[in-house]
Amino acid sequence: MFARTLLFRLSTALVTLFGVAVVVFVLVRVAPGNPIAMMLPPGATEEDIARLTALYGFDKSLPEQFVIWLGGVLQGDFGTSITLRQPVDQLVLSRLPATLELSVMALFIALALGGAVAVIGARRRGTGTELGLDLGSAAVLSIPDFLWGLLFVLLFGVLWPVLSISGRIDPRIEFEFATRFYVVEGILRGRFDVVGSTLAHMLMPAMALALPLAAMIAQVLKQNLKEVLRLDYTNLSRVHGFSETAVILRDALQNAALPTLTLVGVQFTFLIGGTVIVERLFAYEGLGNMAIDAVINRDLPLIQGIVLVFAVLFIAINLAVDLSYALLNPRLRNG
Amino acid sequence: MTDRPTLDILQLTVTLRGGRKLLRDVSLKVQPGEVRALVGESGAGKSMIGKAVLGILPPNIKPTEGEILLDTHHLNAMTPVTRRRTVSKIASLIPQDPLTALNPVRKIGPQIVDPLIHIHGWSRDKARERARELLDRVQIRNTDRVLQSYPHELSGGMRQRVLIASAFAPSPRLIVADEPTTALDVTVQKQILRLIRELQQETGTAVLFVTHDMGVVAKISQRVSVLFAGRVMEDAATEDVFRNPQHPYTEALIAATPSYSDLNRSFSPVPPALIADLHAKIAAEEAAS
Amino acid sequence: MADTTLTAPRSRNRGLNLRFWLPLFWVVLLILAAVFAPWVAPRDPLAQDLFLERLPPFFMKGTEPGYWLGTDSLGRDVLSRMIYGARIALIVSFTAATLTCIFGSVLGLVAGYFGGWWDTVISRLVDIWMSFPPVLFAVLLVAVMGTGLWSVIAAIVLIDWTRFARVIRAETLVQARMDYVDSARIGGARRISTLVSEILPNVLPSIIALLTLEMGIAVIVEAILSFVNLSISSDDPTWGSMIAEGRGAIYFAWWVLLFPLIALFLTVLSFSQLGEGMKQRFDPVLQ
Amino acid sequence: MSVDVLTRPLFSVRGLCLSFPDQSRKPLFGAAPRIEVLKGLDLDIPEGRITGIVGESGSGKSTLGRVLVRLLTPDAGQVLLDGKDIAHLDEDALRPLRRDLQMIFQDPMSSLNPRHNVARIITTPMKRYGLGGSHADALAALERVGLGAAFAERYPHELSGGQRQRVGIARAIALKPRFILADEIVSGLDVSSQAQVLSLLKDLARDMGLTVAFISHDLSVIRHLCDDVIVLNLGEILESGSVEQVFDNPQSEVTKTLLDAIPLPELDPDWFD
Repeated sequence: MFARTLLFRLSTALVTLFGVAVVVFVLVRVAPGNPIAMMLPPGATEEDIARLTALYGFDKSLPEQFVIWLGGVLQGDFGTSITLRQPVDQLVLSRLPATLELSVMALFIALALGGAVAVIGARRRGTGTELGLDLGSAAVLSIPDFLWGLLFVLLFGVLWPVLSISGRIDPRIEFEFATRFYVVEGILRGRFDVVGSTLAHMLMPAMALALPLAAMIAQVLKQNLKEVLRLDYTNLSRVHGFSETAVILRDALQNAALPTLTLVGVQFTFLIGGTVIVERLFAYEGLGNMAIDAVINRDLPLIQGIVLVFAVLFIAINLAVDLSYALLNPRLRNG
Repeated sequence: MTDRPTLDILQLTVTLRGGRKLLRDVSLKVQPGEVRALVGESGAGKSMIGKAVLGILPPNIKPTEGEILLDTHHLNAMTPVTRRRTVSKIASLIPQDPLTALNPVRKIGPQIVDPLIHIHGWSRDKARERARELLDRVQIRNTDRVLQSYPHELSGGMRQRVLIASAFAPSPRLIVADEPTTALDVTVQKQILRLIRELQQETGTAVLFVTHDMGVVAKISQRVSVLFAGRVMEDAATEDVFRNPQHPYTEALIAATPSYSDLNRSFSPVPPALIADLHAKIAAEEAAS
Repeated sequence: MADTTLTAPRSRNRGLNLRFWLPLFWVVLLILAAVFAPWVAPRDPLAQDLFLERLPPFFMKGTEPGYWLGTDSLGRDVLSRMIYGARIALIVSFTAATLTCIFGSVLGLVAGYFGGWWDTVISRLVDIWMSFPPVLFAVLLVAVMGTGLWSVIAAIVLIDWTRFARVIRAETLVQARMDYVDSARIGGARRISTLVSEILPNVLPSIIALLTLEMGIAVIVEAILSFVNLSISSDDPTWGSMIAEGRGAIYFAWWVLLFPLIALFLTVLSFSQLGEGMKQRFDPVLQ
Repeated sequence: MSVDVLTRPLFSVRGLCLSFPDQSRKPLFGAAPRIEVLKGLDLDIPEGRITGIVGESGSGKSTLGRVLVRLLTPDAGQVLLDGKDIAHLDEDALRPLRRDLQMIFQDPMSSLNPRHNVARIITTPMKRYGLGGSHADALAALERVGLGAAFAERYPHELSGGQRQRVGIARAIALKPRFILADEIVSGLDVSSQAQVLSLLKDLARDMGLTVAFISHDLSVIRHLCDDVIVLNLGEILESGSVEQVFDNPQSEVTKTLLDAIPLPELDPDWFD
């Protein structure tokens, strides 16, 4: 049953991915304006444009272009960026680690914050504390990451300037990175000034991304906890002499977390989607920031590559969530 | 039998936040070795009594007056922590719905054994031995396999057996059985009732048996408290209640329970006038107090 | 006969429902400001005055009378630009949200109720759509369609229909399993009339909650697009373009960012709470 | 009316088979294995009488009921209504027949649309079949089930369990059907309202000359309400006949066990033995 679920999910993931490839390909082709003309200096001749158009393969028919592009993608060749004149895969890989580190940090913040609020709310259910937490999370939830980001820029960047509002790391720090995972590499190589500076730059964008998700986790997990805490097996644990907190942590949390998990998966992809604008806001050198530049500059190969990478990431996350749900749930585990 | 009851509830009042009283001046005793049935229709508060004793009332419901004596312990005078520990050593629970009474993500074994180790301080071997013994006693074959199973792998009847075994495992003095057979088919219900009765008689455990079914009351209990709107209408030996009910509500409740063997007597609804009278009487009492 | 008394008295929630009235107050205020902008706004929102650039708001030193919330780097009046900005914000939010709602809800109802191929195709489309980062998708769409009011609205509809389709499909699936649906069949109802007159009223509260939520989201999407300079046009006063400008001049004139930001906060918060408040006020089941 | 007319079967079921796919054992490719729920049933539902269908959970009694009113389509076999096979009619062909085949559901909360008021719940099907559907019609239907005019404007959540079940009955009888399927209609009710709903159903069936199939797990209720009884076990018919026959002289061991297992409200020290 488990292997069956895995195979089924994988096959639908491939169909979805193909759909994404088609949509993005069509979308960037119907965009008005000739990207080749844009990249040449104003005095370029028709001949120059035609030559460059042929070089990038834009003279062929759309289906032909699609097949060529997809064939390349399957071999790991995403084409060459028009504006940056570098292979797309290298560009994407150089920016992806920054976005991943930011997203994962935001996820951890959201899980910790939302989980804590949910447990406290469930422990104090029926009291003013719960009502206060409910109202707070409803308000926090309705404000999107973009606005939180702006608010933080204003509060902690200008009015009380304690954090840097742009970039990924203090440019004065001298350090040769072997990878683009600054935090991971900093920890592994014991350079805690690097880690500290990177985290300080990440804190505000990560918080902006994390707050709505934290509020959602707080709401949903608390609701699930309260439902579980009405069930008889938690009553049995209470009769057995376990304290209310022990009952929540020992019996209720795992059962309540299961239905929450699916939601967190979908919401995590939304969070990563949010990095696009939040990175822009904080001038953070991630994939999303590059994507917006690519769109503004009509860099078709780069847009395609970035969108595809995001899609793969999202689909992989959903797949991982589905599978871990099956692994954590005894009903689905065997077979 | 000694004179001291295992459970002695005196004038217990339980109040919903906002002031509505769900139980009012409820008094009852359960003697060692006795099955006391609590019977009533939905909303009568019958489950509240067991929950109040065990300390598992929902957070918005609190005991406000009266005393609960479990053995010699005044439960309502204790701090929550001592109360919890005291109750867990003396009493246990057979819950209503076997489908939601076992934690779905944990195996059966730990669910029986853990409380014996953590609360009663037994060694792991002794606890396992006891679990096997009890599962054997409730006629579960393949004890080892069942201990290794997850709840969803067992049928409803099997789960209820596991729960009975778990309730009797620490040799409690009192068991609260909260509608333990309501969710089961009649044939399974009979087996489960038989098991509870046998184990109870062998161990001399006192049982507070909550049910809505006068038929079950007749079969399992020695004494019965009939509840209506949070009050005890009648408290008597089961035999007397069925031979000669003292309260008209008790009589009506028996008459409303269908019985295929006596076509003349049963199948008559509880007279609405009676219900209205009872409510009026209660309202008058409330106003007077 | 017994049991014929009215047990549950009809108790309407007479308490002042702040969750309904406060958001409604703000939204009505916005609508009034938008409609009567030419009369309400103290200045011309486009009038530049380089002698009056970066005037701080009224509670600080060095202000000029009549410029309550200060001026931006080009000397334009912040309050007037905000009032005119409400126009575009509200047009985008009402139009885009309504269209998104109709489009997405119909697809969700069809997928959830008819199932089969309908469901397979719609669900697969939702999956594909949700594999795009929405902001990037929006930016891309506006880049493709060119800037302008209708591009912005179209982009919002094309991206956010999935939210409705997804949620309404799930709700419809739950409702379709209820006995009242079988009961309608027993009563001789056609499938389409079961969907419209039995299931739809039960899904409607969710649709309305999503609709008001979407109005808030549409305002944000417009602001984000303005922020990356891809919305209506750079001249028109929108909250997003004010924010973009404020972000640039943040160290010199933070108020250019602060006031539109407050307006956005209140608007988004109001729209999201309005749905919940309306549910509590008008749903017969919750009364 | 002669005895012949009275005992003519309204439904004749022959060789009825039905199975559901077992999704939990579905292989990656191909169809899921099927679980047989009804294994070739032959039975008659006599016109103008109340027939009890009894069995434990998993016996297939509710499935059988839903085939009779054609909420489910059987895999094989015939469902003859007045001699005409309706087992495989499509929804359009069934619609005119549905007026005659009504149903009262087990869970009255789920079977009444929570966002329609009582009057609308009752009159919507009436309008569909051109049987009136005015407010007065709703009041008349309510009157028949012992509910006053004040109930017409209520929503289901404002009613008690017994009142909801009365509304369900009112909706069914408002169409003046020939047949009513009552699926465990009192299993969620307290004993006091249970007796009321059952006696209401019994009175209405007699007054309107209805044919009723009454599905229940409770043999005591069947004995009091029904004329005939069909005992189901694991998708097969164990025995059938008049209630007197089956209760006083049960033929199958399972029926005997079922009868023995009912805790009757009377003292019986030997019950457990």
